[in-house]
Amino acid sequence: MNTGDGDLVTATHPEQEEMPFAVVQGVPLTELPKDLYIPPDALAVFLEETFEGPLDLLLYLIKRQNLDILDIPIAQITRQYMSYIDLMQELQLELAAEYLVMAAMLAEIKSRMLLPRPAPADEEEDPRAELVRRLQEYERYKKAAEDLEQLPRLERDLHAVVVPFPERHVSLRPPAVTMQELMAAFAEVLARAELFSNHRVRREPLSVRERMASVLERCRGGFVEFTRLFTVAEGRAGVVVTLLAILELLRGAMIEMVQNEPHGPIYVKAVSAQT
Amino acid sequence: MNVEELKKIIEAALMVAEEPLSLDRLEALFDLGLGPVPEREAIRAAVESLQEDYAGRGVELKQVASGWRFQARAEFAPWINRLWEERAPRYSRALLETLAIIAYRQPITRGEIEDIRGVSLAPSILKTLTEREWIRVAGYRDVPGRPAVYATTREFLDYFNLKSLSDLPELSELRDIEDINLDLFRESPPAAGAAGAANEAESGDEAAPSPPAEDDGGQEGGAEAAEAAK
Amino acid sequence: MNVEELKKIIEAALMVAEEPLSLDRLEALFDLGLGPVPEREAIRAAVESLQEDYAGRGVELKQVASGWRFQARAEFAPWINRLWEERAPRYSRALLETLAIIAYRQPITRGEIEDIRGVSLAPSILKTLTEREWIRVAGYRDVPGRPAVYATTREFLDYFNLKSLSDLPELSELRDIEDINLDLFRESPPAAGAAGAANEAESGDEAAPSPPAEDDGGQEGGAEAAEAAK
Repeated sequence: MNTGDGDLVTATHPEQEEMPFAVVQGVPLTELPKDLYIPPDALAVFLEETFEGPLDLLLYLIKRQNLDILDIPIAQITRQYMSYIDLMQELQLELAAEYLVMAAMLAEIKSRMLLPRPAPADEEEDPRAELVRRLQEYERYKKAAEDLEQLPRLERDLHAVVVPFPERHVSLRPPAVTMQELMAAFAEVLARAELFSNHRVRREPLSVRERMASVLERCRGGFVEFTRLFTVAEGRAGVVVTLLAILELLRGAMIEMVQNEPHGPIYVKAVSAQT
Repeated sequence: MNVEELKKIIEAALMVAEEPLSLDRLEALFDLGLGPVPEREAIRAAVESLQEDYAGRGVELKQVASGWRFQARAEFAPWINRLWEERAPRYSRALLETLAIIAYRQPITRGEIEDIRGVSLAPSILKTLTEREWIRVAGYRDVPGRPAVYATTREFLDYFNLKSLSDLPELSELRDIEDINLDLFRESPPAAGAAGAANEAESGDEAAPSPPAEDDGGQEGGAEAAEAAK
Repeated sequence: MNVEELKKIIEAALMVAEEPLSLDRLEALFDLGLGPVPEREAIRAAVESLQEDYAGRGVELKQVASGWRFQARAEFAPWINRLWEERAPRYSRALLETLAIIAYRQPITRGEIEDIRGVSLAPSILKTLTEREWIRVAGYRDVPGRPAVYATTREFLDYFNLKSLSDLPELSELRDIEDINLDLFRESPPAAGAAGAANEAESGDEAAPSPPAEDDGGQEGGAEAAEAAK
């Protein structure tokens, strides 16, 4: 059978008799808790390292007595809490201010619970509600921290495989360039050269420029017959472009043309570094 | 490149790399300009096939937050740890609690962490966590003082062998004080047993209304009132 | 401890150790005070069995002077080394301008590029562009000094995802860009392209080496040598 929570008549509940922290009603706690009867130096370390703050200490007090966190007997817990605070002060431990703030909060809750009972219809909140919420909130992260500690982790439980690679060397990857960057760069050149304002340089159709490059490429290996540079399938426009390209190349002295006999075939050859 | 070759290259790369490799990074290895890059699906299949190959071995291929990594199985840690003189670092409860709060409640300010823990936070804790690259400043909250908000990193997940935050152990449920249906000022509150309530907390159920059969509430209520009167 | 377990522990230890492990060190791993330490011969047999297991895999178990170690096979160097690849610094504005001038005004001599830009050209720029295989010496102009003329390559077109030079943006479009964006570009040159650049790097690197059908290699080689000699 379940025991009622928040019950202070501890003698009626066998499991609470087993608790070293059982407090007999009405008898003020003047002694050190029995389970803390250890040398004062060790006790100091114990207290400092055991509790992560007032919430942690309260949780400890509650858990030691199997009390339900939702229905803590506030007077009892307050008394026990204060005995710890006294103990810590007696041992001249540096007591974080938060412990004293909590002591004040407990006293405040206790006093509110002494107030006369309001009408039954009154929906007044349990004065302990805020404390209970905080205790629970802290408790779940305390538990989460314990779970985290249990997770297998690198260095302690797991070790990453890193095998050497004898042929290791660091290479350099060339940077990327976008068309926008390229165009921005060119736009700046044009602006600087004031090409647009003066119209000193006529803008040429790109297709002629491109054809110049391809004609040049085709006649790099040696003489190519002039007519073979044209692709009839490209139609009139294509042929004209090729012709313009050849003329432009001639003008720029990048190709040379030879004709061995009048009306004989014309040969085209790129100017080369040799000769 | 055939499947076997693909697998071998991926195996070698994963073992040589100092950090977990994502599929993106694995894919980039093949982008040599020497021919077609393997399909992403082929790479994924190779990784999974490797994972099976190593199923019964001393090391395993594990997927963590930032990718895949080979690691020695946890069960062999007692032997493996003898390779190093130094013990793995231990972390204080304060640090682990802070880390847990950030992990579950991110993004969160220092003040909010302190509220939850009920104590002020030693500056060294956030510093240590940041230096370990487990947490980072994820932004600033637009309130007076513009406090930094902290979040966990991928390195945190990698270190704790997790793929994502949702792989963290579940947070225990909060129960509402109203749920126990206990009216402080009533003569005979329906008793919700302490042990029962504790069990419910374990299973995460909504605290059930107390069984109507149990009728020793009167006495308890009286005791409560007596205590409250002191 | 059975043979299989022994093998797994040795496998895990060899994989995570930072240095080769001798049989002595492997033996020491088992000295946990939890039971009999395996025979040295059993350890040696386990190591040799592991060596066989990994015979056809991406890593191999090798005996070196100070013991045994796993290492990735050298034949995978082209792929593995990409793990540590570093990105070269971005190209200079001068280089981009030179490339743009060559693209739009090809074939063009170095002197003509300098005329347009109004400054002399650092030799490293044409060298870098040539090494990147974006430009080549397309021929020589028959004027005093016989200067080389430069043109862009097929790799250039591939990289910028163009079918032919006529797909280059029209100069009139350039003027618009100049009108609208020039200041913008000046303020933050790479901003516009930053995201795109990454994408293009991915696809762009697939640029294949020039098709072997193009057999002007001999002459080109000679021409480049001549250019380099100047």
